[in-house]
Amino acid sequence: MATTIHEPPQIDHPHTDDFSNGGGRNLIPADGDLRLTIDHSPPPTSSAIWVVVFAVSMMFAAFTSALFVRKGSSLDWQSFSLPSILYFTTLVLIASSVTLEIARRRITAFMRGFQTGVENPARWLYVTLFLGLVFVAGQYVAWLQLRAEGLYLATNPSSSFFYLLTVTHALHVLGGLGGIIYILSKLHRGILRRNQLVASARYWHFMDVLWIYLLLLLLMKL
Amino acid sequence: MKRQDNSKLAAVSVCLLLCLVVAGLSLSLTNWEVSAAPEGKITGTVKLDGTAPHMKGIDMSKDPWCVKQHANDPAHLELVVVGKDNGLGNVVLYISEGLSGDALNAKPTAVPVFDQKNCLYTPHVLAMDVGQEFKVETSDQTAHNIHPEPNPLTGNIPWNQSQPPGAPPVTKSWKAVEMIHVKCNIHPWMSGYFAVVKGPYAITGEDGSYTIENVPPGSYTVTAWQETYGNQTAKVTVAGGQSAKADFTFKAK
Amino acid sequence: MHDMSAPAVHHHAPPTSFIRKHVFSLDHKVIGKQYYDMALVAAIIGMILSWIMRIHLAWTNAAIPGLQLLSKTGAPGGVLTPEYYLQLMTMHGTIMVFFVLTTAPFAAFGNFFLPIQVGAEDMPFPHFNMMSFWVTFTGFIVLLASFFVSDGPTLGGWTQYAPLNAVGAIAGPGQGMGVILWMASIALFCVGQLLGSLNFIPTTLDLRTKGMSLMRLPLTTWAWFITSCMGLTAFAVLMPACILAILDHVAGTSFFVPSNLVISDQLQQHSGGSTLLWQHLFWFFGHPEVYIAIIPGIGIVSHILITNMRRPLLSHRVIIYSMGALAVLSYMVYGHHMFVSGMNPYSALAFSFPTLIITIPATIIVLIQIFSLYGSKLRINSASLFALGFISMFVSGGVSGFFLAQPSIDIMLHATYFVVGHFHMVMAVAAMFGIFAGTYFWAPKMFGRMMNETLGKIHFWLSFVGAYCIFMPFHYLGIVGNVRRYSVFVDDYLQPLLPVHKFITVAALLTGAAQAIFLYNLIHTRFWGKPASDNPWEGTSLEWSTTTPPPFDNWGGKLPVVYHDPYQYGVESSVGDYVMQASPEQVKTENDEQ
Amino acid sequence: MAKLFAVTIIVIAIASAIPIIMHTWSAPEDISIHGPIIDDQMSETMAEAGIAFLAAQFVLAIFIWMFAKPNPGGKIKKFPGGATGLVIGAFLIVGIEVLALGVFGAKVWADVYLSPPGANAMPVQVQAGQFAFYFRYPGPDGKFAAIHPNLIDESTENFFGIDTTNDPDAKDDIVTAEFAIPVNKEIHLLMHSKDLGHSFYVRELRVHQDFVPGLDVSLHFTATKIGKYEIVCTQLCGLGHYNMKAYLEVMSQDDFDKWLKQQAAAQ
Repeated sequence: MATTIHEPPQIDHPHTDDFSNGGGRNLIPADGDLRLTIDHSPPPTSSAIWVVVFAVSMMFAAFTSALFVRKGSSLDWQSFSLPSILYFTTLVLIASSVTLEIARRRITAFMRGFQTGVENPARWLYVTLFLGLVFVAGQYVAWLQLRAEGLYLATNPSSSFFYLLTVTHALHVLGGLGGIIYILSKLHRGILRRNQLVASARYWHFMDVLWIYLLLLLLMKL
Repeated sequence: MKRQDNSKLAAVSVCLLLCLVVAGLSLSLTNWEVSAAPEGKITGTVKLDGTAPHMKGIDMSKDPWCVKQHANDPAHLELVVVGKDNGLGNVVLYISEGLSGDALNAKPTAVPVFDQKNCLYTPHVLAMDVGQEFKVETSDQTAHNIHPEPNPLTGNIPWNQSQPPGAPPVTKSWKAVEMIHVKCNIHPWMSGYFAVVKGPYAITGEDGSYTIENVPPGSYTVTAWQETYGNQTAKVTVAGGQSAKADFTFKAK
Repeated sequence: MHDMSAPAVHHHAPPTSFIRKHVFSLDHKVIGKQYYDMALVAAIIGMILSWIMRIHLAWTNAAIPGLQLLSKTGAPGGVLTPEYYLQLMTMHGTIMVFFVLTTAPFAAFGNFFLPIQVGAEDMPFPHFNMMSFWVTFTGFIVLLASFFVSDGPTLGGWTQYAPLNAVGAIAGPGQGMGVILWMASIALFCVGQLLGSLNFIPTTLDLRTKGMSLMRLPLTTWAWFITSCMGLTAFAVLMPACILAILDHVAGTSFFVPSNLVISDQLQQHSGGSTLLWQHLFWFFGHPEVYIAIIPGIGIVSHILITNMRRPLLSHRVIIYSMGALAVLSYMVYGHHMFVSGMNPYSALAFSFPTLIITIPATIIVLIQIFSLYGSKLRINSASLFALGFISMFVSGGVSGFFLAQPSIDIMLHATYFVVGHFHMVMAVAAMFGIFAGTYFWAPKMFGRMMNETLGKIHFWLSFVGAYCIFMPFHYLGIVGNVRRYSVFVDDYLQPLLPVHKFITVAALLTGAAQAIFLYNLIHTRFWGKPASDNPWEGTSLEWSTTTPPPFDNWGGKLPVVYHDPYQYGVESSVGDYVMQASPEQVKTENDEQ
Repeated sequence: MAKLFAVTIIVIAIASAIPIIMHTWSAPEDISIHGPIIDDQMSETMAEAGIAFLAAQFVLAIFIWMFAKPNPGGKIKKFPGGATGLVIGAFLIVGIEVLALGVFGAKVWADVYLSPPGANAMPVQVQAGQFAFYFRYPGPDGKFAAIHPNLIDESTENFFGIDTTNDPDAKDDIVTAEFAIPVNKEIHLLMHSKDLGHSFYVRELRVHQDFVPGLDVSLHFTATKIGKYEIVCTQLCGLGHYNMKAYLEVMSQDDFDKWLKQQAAAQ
C-alpha cells in the first residue's frame, strides 16, 4: 500500500549557518515532492529581542495608563517642571544610539572582512558604553535635584510617576549597558555573532525611543 | 581552758555567721518583705462634678445575636460611667512620680482578664502593669476581633486577631506605659482601654472608690485617668503601714 | 584582533555533575519536569488548604487537629478564625491559579514538549529558561514564606483589591508583611513567566526543523505559542501593578489609595489614588490569565483525543484560529469582572458584548472536538477519559458564562458561589483534567515508564463524578445568593444552605483523597513503572519519533525532517493506521485540511 | 467502560438540571420595581444555557457510546458537513443566541443603571466601613451635613464624622444602623465608603453595587413589599467580611414616620 520514496535526509548538525543559530528550517528543502514551506526565519535572538521590546512596551503602557487614570481621578496632582539636565541626558542618549550604529556598521563590515586591518572596531562600543553611563549618571543628578527641591517619591503623584518612570527606564538602560559589555567581551574573545550585536543594538535604540516617549509624556502630563 | 573557751566562741561565732549568711541568702532569694518597712496604701474616691452626659444607646442590629443578649437590658456607651453620689467609674489611678527601685519594677503575678461579653468589653477599662500578662477571653457565641491600637512610637506593637466562640483565651502583655484603645472591628461600637502603667495601680468601681495597695512609704504623685476627661494628679505621702487619701473630681464638660 | 567569523558552538554538552544535571539544568526537559514537580507540590498544598476551608464552612466550630501548629493565632485550638480562613483562601487561590494552573499545563508540559514537537534540540536561550524556573520557584518560596510571618499571609483574595492591598496592617491581619510578600511573589512569578515566553516564542518561530511549517505544528505547540504570546502581554502588565502596590505599601505613595480613608478610627495619610485603577490593571491581566490556564488544556486535550480517536479533528486550522480568537478577545472582555464595581455603566455594555462573543470561538472548539468523535475509532484509556472529561467540564463551566457575561444578571450573581462554581469548572477542574490527561499521555515520554492504567481509570471515575458533586451545587448556592469569601454563614438566609455545604465538603474530601491514587501512581511509575516503548500510543507528532526518554539533545545529533501534517491518522501505511510526521513514507490518502 | 462513561455523563447532566427545573434552590421573591425584568432575563438565559448544556453533554455521551470501539480495519468517517457546517452552525446559533441575550440584557441593564432617579426620590446615605453599614437621613432640612473624616470616631458613635457643634446641617441628621424605608417610595441611595472597598447587596431588591473609596456612587430603587431583608457586603474587606451586614426594613409610610421620629429622639 504504502511506498517509501527515499531515505530520510538527515541533517548532521543544524548550526552550520554562519551567523545564525536559526533552525534547520532555513535550509532549502531537498525534495520536491513534499509540501515544504520555504520560510526564512530570522535567528532566535532577533525575534527574542522583539519579544523583549514588546514586554517592556507593555509594561510602560501599563504605567502610562496608570498615569492617565491617576491624573484624571483626583485633584491633588501638582505639576512641577522637569530638571533641565534631562534635556542634556536626552541628547547623550541619542548620541549613544548614533555611536552604537557606527559601531554596529564597523563591526559588521569587519566581520565580513571588508575592512580588515582598520582601527579597532570596539572603540565606538566603548564610546556608547561611556555615553550610556553618562546618561544614567545624568538621571541620578536629576533625582538629586528633585530631592533638593523636596520632591520625594511619595510627595505627590506627579513626583511618584516621575521617579517610577525614570527609575524603571534607567534600570532597563543599565540592562542595555550589560548587553553592550556582553557584546564587548564576546568581541574580544572573537566569538561574537552578528545577530547578538544586532539584537543589542535594537534594544539600545528601543531604550532611546522609549526615553523620548517618556520625556514627551512627562513634559505634557507632569 | 581559755583557749578552749576561745575556740568555743570561735565555733559559735562561725556558726552564727553561717546562720546569718544562710538567712541573708534566703532573705535575698525570697525577697522577704519584713526587711523593708511595712507598705501602705492610697485610697480615695473619684467624683464627677456636674451632670453626667447622656450616653447614647447602641444599636447592635447588625448582629442579631448581640441584639438578643440585650433584649431586656439595652446597651449604651460607657465613655463616662457614673454611679451613686456622682462616683466616677472606670478611672485608672496610678503613681506617676516618686516610685523607685523594686516597687517600680515589681511585676504583679495576677493575670487580669478582659472579657468580651454580650458584645461589650468587661471591664470597659483593664489596668495592668508594664510586662504584666493579661488574658482576653470571650463569653460570646459570636466571633470578635481584638484590635488594640497603641501608638507605634511607644514601643507597643499593635495586634489584631479574632476570637471565635469557644476559642481559648489570648494571653499577652505590653512593653510600655500607654493608655491603649482597643476595639472590635466586627462590632464597631465595642470600645475599651488597656491602661498600661508602671507600679501599683487601681481602678475605680461604679461608686468611684479605689484603693492602691502595696505602696511603700514615700511621697508620690498619683494620677487619675479617665478616657473622656483625661488626667488629674494629686500629691500624697504614704507612711509605713498607713493609708493615705487622695480624692479627685472631674468636671463634666 | 581575533577571528570573529568563526561560528559559535551552540551545542552544549550534556552536564555530568548532579547539580548541573538535575538542579541548575539548562535542559528544557529537566526544566519542564522541575516545573511539573513544583506544580505538583503546589497543587497538594492548595488542595489541603481547600480541605481546611471546606471543613470549616460545613462544621464551623470543628477543631481540625494539628492546625494550631501551623498558626497559633490563626487557629487557636485548631478552630479557624475568620481571618485565617481568608488567609488560607487567598493562598489557595494564588497557589492554584499561578503556581499550578499556569505552570503545569503551560510551563511544565510546554517546556518539555514544545522544542521536541517543533524538532529543535533545545530552547534558544537555555540560561534564561533555567532562570525562568528558578525565579518562579523563588516566587513560590516567597509566597509560602508568608505563612511564617507574624500575622500570616495576606487575606485579600487572589485578586488583592485596592485599597485593602495597599493600606497596611491597620486593615487587618496579614495586610502588612503578608501583602508585600504576596506582591513580591507575584512580581517574581511574572518575571519568570516573561523569561519563559522569551524562549517559547522564538522556539516556535525560529527553531522549527526542516519541513515544519506553521500549519504543521501540532495543536499543543500552537496552544503553548498562543499562551506565551498572551503571557507576554498579561504578565508585563501585572508586574508593574504589583510594583505600584508595593510602593503604596512601603513608600507611602498613593497610586491606589484615595484620600480621607478612616480605617479603625485612624485617618490615613494617602491622598487621591484610584482604587479602580488596580482593578483595571489586575483584570487586564486577570482575564487573559484564565485563558492562559485553559488554552494549553485545549491544545493538550485535542492532541490526546486525536491520537486516541485515530483521526484528525474536523479542522486543524479552525481550532488554531479559534484559540487565537480566544486570546485576542480575552483582552477586550476583562471589564465583566467589574460590572458592579462602580465603573461607568456604559462601559459595562461595552464589555458585555465581547464577553458574549467570546463564547463563539469557545463553542467552535468544543463542537469540533465533540463532532470529531463521530465516526472515529475511540480508544478508552486514562488519558482519553480525562480528555473527554475535560470537554464535559468545559461545557458545564462554559454555559454558566452566559449568565456572568450579562451585567443585568450579574447584579444577582456577582461575588456569589455561582462565580466560584463557574470558574472552578471551566478553569480549575477543566485545566486540571487537561494536566491529568497530559500526565497519563506523556508520562512514558517524560519518565520513560507507563502509568498504571487501572489506577488511572479509578482516579478518573472518582475525580469526574467527584468534581461534578463539588462544583455543580456551587451554582445552586449562587442562584440563592450565597456570597463567596464568607468564612462563617451567620446570615439568616445562609443558614438553610448549610446541608448543601456539608454535601460539598464530603464530596471534596473524598475527591481530594482520590488524588492520592494519582500521586501514588505517579511516584510509583517514575521509579518502578513498566518501561515504555518509544511510541506507545501510536502517535504521529515528533515527540514520538525520538527515543524514550529523549536524549540530551532530543534527537541524538540527527534532527528529524517533517514530511506530513501533524495528525495523519486513519491512513494506510506500513505501520498501521497512521503515518508519523517525520516518516518520509507517502501514503495514499492524506487527511488534508479542507 | 465507554458505555458506562456515556451513561454517567447523561445521568450527571440530568441530575444537574433537576434542581434548576424543580426550583429546589431559587432566588428569593423580588420586592423591587426594576426586579422582574432581571428575573425574566435570568430565566431566559437559564433556558438557553440549559438547552445548550444538555445538548452538548448528550451529544458527547452518544458519540462516546457509539464510537468507542476498536473496529480494526474499519474506516473513519467524517461528520456530514464537517468543520464548515459546525462553524457556520456555531456562528448562527450561538451568534444569534448571544446577540439576543446581549441586546435584551443591555436593555435590562440600561433600565436599571442608566435611568436617573425621580425628582421625588428620598435621599438616604449609606456609609460602609469595617465591618458595618450605617445610614443617614438628612432630617427635616433635607441637607446632609458635611463629612469630616478626622472627626470619625466609632467609640463615640460619630460614624459619619459630622460636626454637631458647629455645623447647622448636622443638628437634624439621623444616623441609624438599620435601613428603614417606606414602601413604594423611590429611594436614592448615596453610597460612601469610609475605608475600603465594600459592596451593597440585597437579594430581594435585585440591587448590587460596590462602594468605591474616594468616589461616591449612587443608585435608586423602589421596594414594593413590607418586610425585613438582609443587606450584605460582597466585596472582601477584611476579617469581619462575613459578618458585615445590616437589615433593610420596608415599612408602611406611617410606620416609617414613626420610626424616624423615634430615631431622631435617640440621637
